[in-house]
Amino acid sequence: MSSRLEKPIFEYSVTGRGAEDQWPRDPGTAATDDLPAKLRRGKRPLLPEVSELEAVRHFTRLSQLNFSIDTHFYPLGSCTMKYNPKACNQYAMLPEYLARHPLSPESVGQGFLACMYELQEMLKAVTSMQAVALSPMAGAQGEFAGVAMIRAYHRARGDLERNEIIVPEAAHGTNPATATMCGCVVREVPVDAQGDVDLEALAAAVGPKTAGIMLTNPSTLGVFERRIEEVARMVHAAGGLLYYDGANLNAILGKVRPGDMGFDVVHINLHKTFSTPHGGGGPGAGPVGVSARLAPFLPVPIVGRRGERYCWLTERDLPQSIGRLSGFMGNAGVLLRAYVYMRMLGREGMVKVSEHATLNANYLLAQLTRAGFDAAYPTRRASHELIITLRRQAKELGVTAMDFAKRLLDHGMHAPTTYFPLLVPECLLIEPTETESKAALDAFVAAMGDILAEAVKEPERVTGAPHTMPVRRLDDVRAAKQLDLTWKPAGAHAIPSTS
Amino acid sequence: MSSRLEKPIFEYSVTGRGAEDQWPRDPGTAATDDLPAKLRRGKRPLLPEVSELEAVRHFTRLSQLNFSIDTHFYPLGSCTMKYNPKACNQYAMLPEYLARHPLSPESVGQGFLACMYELQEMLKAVTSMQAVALSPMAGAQGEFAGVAMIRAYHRARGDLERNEIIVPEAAHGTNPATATMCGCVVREVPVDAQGDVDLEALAAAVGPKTAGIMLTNPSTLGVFERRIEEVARMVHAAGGLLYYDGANLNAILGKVRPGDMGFDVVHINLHKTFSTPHGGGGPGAGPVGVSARLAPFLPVPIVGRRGERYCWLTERDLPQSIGRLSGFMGNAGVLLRAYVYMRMLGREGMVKVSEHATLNANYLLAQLTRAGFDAAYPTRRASHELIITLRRQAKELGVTAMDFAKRLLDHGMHAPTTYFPLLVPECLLIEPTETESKAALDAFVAAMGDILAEAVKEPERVTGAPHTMPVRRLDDVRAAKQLDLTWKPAGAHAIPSTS
Amino acid sequence: MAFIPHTRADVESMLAAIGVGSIEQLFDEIPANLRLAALSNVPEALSEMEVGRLMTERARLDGRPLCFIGAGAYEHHIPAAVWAIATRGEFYSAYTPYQAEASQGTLQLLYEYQTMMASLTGMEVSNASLYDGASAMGEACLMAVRANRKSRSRRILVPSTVNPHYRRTAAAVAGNQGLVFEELPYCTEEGCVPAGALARYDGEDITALVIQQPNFFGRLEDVDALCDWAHARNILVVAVVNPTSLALLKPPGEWGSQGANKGADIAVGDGQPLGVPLSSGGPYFGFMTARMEHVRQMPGRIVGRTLDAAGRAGFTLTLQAREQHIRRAKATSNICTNQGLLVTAAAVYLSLMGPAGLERVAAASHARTRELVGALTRVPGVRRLFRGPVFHEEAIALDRPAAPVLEKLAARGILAGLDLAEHYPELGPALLVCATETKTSADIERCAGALAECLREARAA
Amino acid sequence: MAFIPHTRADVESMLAAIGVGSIEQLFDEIPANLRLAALSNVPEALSEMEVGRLMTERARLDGRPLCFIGAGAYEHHIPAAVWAIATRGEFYSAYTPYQAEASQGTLQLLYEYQTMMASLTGMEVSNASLYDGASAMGEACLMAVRANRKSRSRRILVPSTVNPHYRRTAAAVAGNQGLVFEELPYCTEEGCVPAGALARYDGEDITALVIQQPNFFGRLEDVDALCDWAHARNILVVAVVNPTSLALLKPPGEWGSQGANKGADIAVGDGQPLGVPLSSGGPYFGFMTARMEHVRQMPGRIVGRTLDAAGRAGFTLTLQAREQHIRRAKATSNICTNQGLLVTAAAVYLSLMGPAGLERVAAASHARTRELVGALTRVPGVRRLFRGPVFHEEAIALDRPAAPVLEKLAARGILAGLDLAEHYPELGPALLVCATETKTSADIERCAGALAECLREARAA
Ligand SMILES: Cc1ncc(COP(=O)(O)O)c(C=O)c1O
Ligand SMILES: Cc1ncc(COP(=O)(O)O)c(C=O)c1O
Repeated sequence: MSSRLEKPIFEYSVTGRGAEDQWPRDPGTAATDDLPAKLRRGKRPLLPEVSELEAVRHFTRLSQLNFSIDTHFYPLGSCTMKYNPKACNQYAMLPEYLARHPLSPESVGQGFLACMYELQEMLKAVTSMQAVALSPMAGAQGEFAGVAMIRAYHRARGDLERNEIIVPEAAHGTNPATATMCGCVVREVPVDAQGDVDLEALAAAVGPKTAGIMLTNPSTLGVFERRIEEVARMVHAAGGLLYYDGANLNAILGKVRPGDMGFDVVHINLHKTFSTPHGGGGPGAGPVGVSARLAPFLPVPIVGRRGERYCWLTERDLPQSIGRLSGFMGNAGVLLRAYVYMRMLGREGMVKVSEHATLNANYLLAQLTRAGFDAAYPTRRASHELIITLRRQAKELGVTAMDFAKRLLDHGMHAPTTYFPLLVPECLLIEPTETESKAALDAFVAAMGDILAEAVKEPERVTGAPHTMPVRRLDDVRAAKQLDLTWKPAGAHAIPSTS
Repeated sequence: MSSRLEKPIFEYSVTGRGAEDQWPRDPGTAATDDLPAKLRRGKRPLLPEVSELEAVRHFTRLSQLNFSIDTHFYPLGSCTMKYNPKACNQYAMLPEYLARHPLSPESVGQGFLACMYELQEMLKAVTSMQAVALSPMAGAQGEFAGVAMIRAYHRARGDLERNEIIVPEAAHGTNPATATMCGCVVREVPVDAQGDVDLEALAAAVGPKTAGIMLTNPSTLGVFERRIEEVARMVHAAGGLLYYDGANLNAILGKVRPGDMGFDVVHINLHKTFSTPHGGGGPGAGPVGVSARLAPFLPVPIVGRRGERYCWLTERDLPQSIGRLSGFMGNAGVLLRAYVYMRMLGREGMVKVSEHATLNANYLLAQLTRAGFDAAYPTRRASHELIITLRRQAKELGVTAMDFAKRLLDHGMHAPTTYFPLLVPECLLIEPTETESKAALDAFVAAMGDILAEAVKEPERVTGAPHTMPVRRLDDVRAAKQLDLTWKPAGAHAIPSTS
Repeated sequence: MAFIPHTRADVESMLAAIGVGSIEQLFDEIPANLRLAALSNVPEALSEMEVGRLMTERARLDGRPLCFIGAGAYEHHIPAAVWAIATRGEFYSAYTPYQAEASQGTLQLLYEYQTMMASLTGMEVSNASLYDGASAMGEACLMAVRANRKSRSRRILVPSTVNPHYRRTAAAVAGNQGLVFEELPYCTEEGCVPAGALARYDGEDITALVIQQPNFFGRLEDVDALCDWAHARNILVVAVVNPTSLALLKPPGEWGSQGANKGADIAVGDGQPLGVPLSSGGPYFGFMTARMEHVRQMPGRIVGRTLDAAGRAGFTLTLQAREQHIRRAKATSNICTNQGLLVTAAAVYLSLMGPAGLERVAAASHARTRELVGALTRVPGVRRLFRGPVFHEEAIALDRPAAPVLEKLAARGILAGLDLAEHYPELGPALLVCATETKTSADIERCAGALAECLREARAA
Repeated sequence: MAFIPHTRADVESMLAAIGVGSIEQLFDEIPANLRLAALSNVPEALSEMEVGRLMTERARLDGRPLCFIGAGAYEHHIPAAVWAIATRGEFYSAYTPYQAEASQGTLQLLYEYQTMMASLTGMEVSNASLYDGASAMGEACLMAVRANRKSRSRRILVPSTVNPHYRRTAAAVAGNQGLVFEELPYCTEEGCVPAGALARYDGEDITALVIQQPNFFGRLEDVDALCDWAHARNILVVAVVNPTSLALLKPPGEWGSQGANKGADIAVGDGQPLGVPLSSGGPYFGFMTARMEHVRQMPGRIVGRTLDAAGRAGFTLTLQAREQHIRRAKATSNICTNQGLLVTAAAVYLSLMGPAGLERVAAASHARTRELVGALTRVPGVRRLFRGPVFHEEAIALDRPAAPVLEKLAARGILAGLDLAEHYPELGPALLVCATETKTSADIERCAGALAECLREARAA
């Protein structure tokens, strides 16, 4: 990573400059003389006026200010930061795929549709579901689709009171937020000391208002919910349905399937388990799979097959559908990347993924424990991720999980997820993924060990970290209080930019 | 640029590891049972055994240890480090172009051949030559082709004694080296205090043994050879031919043409004037253009046209050809990139290139002079590049051109060319190119000024530079004395690698 | 096949360190009866070479027809630099910038993007993206409900000239929270919201009015009048706009009469035209900008500039208390992963275009569409459907059913436009057509010529 | 159009700083009569969009036929990672690493590449590339002349089984320095250098013997015998090898009897098979490796490891005193710009393949070629041309003239092989055919079926 900050692109801008090779020929003012004056723009927008080289250089330099999988070990728990194969990008970006208009007739695009159809089939196979819709554009939208289907299902049965969604207290934030977006009320249930759902509390929570429960298994605590069958029985008995948050599917791919555990609906984060890139925040894709009873409610469109031809199934074919979640079919290009990846894994590769992701996590757990760290659930197997708690270190040395995280950056490693799940104090949620080598894991353990030693000898080095990043620790409080959300010409800023 | 060194890839290697997705299926030993045992390999070669992620991460990290045009101002004189448009790469890498076999029949590749034919035509137009061959793979090979043609020309006329090539003392090293490769003897002629060729010395040098003279104009001294017509007259009168080293064509593109100056043969560095990438050392392309009398000797193949069809012209069509310079047609992919670039420039753009390259160089010259630096040729216009001499600073402050060069790296700028041409003591040959902005030039002048001030106040900072690169100044003498040219397993090295 | 680096020896030493005898044992907490024997219905692994060949063959099967469909996704020129940069590993394979110090590249880029989008739409703040334009409209309606403290109705007026897929998406996204979308009819002669359509809502409690400009038919709505009407009644205005059009058209931030109340309250749209390939419908990105007063109701990530421990400027995610990972059930949205990489592409695109280039794109696209409509309406049996100004998209009427004609054209490699029958059957045989700067006069002539032939054939049959 | 950043105001202020009134004035040292009024024959500028469309249309015109031609350029699978990395701006747009401290990326990569190539060829040192395989053979002959102090003849023996283009190139590159290339005949039954061919040179002053393995026909020469014969007579051995083949075949460094004199002296070849696309013939790269004792006679760049001022390891160009920029007329070669970016691709390729993957590529290509030759020789009128072992390429004879048959196949999208008539007319109608791991059984069947038909037609006509 570069250590040299880069000034905002607007500070390269000079009025009248531009990357003219990119512009179409000027059609002249007559070309737009039919646009009424009162509907026209007055002042030009504040867009950079830079040469092509300036733009390329600026953004290339910016890129070097990032950690990424391609450059750093990135054990961010719950995020599955595994290698994103270059092939997935190259083949999804073949000119024909890029050029295809979403409203093209089905006759134009049988090749593309074949990929999408087969992707649906593979996702059904790995989740043990009866039908799949590809359109949700991320995990959270998959959750939305799932809970919306659960609601639609109850409504269609005339079961109008069911508006409660149960989530374990360790659930990812999107779970309760999704419930709210679907007009539901959230009921949290605690987990026990072993990380399993507290069944007594669950028994108390379920009832005639229960629409469903949202779970991920293995849970966000990095352990497998062992009594999942019991949970399913209880919720089903109460008339509720089970939603599977697929964010952790990497842990069990080909080993055990949500449908077989009793789930009625599942989303899959293709940008986690199926290795489409995270892109600095997205795009992702969150296809949903459902059991037969929810199939009529799937979001549209879906790819169907009539004889040898692939076709779109829409509202016409699924009149009870919860509707459309996007302008077209969702993140097609992401789906293509996942398709390429899944074909490269094949059925044998899928199992290898979960096995080695689990091996790596358990190895890290063993070695970190040896290095003096406390597992949050020391009696449990880790899934594809593990949690350590630095509660002891925080108390004894005054060095927090956040300090460890920042200091890891100085060791050239991205930090694990911090302070999630919140119920584990001073936690680091560590997910190495199956694509990291033993040497990379050993280096991580060594770095953690070094930081621990440093925390004893020279705690300010740790609490003052990072020291080798392009910026020192950033003031989040100030960011929220003195909002500076857009660049303004010199003088207008509270904070001058660094160049 | 990154400041973190990267260990050799062999140190990631573990026996039995590999990027298996890239391997074809194992055809089994029976597949090769026809290969006789005595012709087979015994020990496996030392190639890295790494995962795909390890390879990607390693090489991505390595890339961040480079300066490049895309990341840094790179005013390397004589090298024309201008912006390499991304379009040239994208369109040269369309799958059909990449897949075309060089021995495909002409019927397969009319699209590609059309590009090559038009490229030849454009190169003829900008050099004022009668015929062009595209096959030389870099400037030096273009020079070779040119001098070989000159020799072939004389031989064909029975003029067998002409084996002397005249070069000015400031010539690029490839010029004399080429003459030697062509079996010629080199005669150097001096330049005068103004940077022009010393005509008296030239008069003394030409004679019945003169095969030709190699010149670049503007010369490597960054000035235009004003008496070029006189030079041409003298050499032609003596029976010699004139070779134009096209490395500096960027300075005069569309303003004045080698053919019009009296040159008989010219090579063009497409990787300079026509902005194909330098790629960390290559590939380039050095097409040669010739006047009518040299046309029969051009290297083959050449693209011809018969009616509406493009075809190859080979030894059959040019029986006097100097022959082939490469296995196929030379660096086709580089030629495609140059073609795209030239079409984007168009006839108007070509002139703009030389005008702004010259403007930038003269501006730098003016501003550096103001900042206290000495122009090597203070009374002359700069061409697209300029030379300053730090002789005074070296004497007074003990800070050399090399020290300035190294210290510039700390300012985030690549160094100009140092110690070339050798006849200017402590020189920096600076070529900003037309794609750099005034702000970039001003920043360079400011950096030079800062270093000068530092050289006065704190010369060790300058002589000890660079300070912010991933390595400090490297010991070239040791490198040449204690040769370490390949990685060896741990222990076998004099120098342990840094990780 | 699974990108796993481990050798057998690695695995064995790791198992020993864990203290188990096999990988299998690591799964021993999973009830045995749930364990899967084998994955059926997943084909065997392909090597990269094999999958590459498969993908290449399928791509060739699909080809690249000449396309005059727009309807929310537009084929613009994409500079080679855009994806050369966006696919750099450091952008492509990074996560959401939670560790700000190790993510200044992404963060600064997002900040620059926010600046560009805010200015382009004439608004004060921008988020760092939503999924796409359609879902962004849904989020904007939810946001309007939160932001409009003066209304309790959750009633949203949506003209039927708004993209039908956007309307359906907004209903799906926001319907579960009790929002009621009421459709405003359009004038079948003008293809716009008629001034009169609003009168019947005077005095009613309405939360927001959605205005799409240009509307689905490419027609320009009287945004000033609509905006003024809404603001006079404490109704928030949600603008749905095409970002390219904003180089020429009045930005939402300036809709309506001048004064304190000037401009839409929230602007959304699809960023696809800004350097994002058509790619069968995604990934695109939804943008959202708003007045500063509403920033705390915004969904999605927002980047702010702040200081580091050494007092230097740096960038970080801010106002996270709006988001699901902090606020959970009370968050402004459930959105987590957004469309960051597309925003990267758009930031590069907008930097290469600048204000002048974007104007050219808009003007050239508009000019080409005029040329196209001119050429098509010279074909016997084809006429303009609506009167009044459009931007770079227009509806035309045919004298024969559209579907078979379009199929015939497709067989000739031409996608002549979108059949309006599905969403607007009342219009009779009609197409929505669009040409961008990527189309040449020859392309347009080819399309018009082929259409003439196909119509002739249809009449003959 | 010319990627120039200057505004009019920039230009004016710069001219003022220089003290001239116009850009034109900066050219006032150029004699007026030489100045050009306008460039004719160069078309007007195209925008990136326009040139992109042109290039795309021309590419489509060329298509992607099924190709069984080898003959020095081989269609292997290229991992997507190879060019994703090689086109990163930091590699793509850097210069030769003269400023070592700012070029450690390129330098370390070259050092790693040198290590891989030296090991692959079984030699001690490698340079950082030459232009291509053919010109590298020329350079190797020149190097042999410099290195062989015991010979004064400048005579080089070159079997006619060496790639004809390589022979011509070597003659063009080295001929001007008085090297004399003498052709060794081949055995028309075996397609190899017969043992007897050498006998007539016994006792003569020969500088070097070139051996290509596999030879142009794909046939395996008896390299041990050839090498021993040469070394026994103080003749240096220049090996020309296909790098892929070296995963299976004995590397040049081990040719000949064991002992002090073991192995070729110089090995060269074309690196194209190592991750470089066919691309109509280039850019490829020539590799050259040698015994350490000859390192000072090597042409081209060489990277060495050394220490920095702080005592840490780093990389730098070394032995520059061999090169033109230092030694000028006395340099080992005039080469300056080489093929660095292709070496970058090859280093990534070799890292992804490793020893096992490269072995698979070689074995799979060989297996496919056997399958191909089997299928083709089952076609009536087609037979093997030579007996004896080949590697992944073979010559076949047809019973009808090859050229018209090949043209017919090309029209069906199949390039069935190289017509040998141009270079080896004595062989009668014959093709050189090759299949790599990229070809499937279906491809091979398609080719064989089409060949059968075309031959049938030819016989019928
Ligand atoms: C456990 C869990 N659930 C849900 C999500 C939300 O998925 P997305 O970010 O794709 O919307 C995440 C993502 O971080 C997650 O880790
Ligand atoms: C003046 C001059 N001549 C010739 C050359 C040689 O060109 P190439 O490196 O393409 O072989 C160069 C390259 O640096 C040069 O600057």
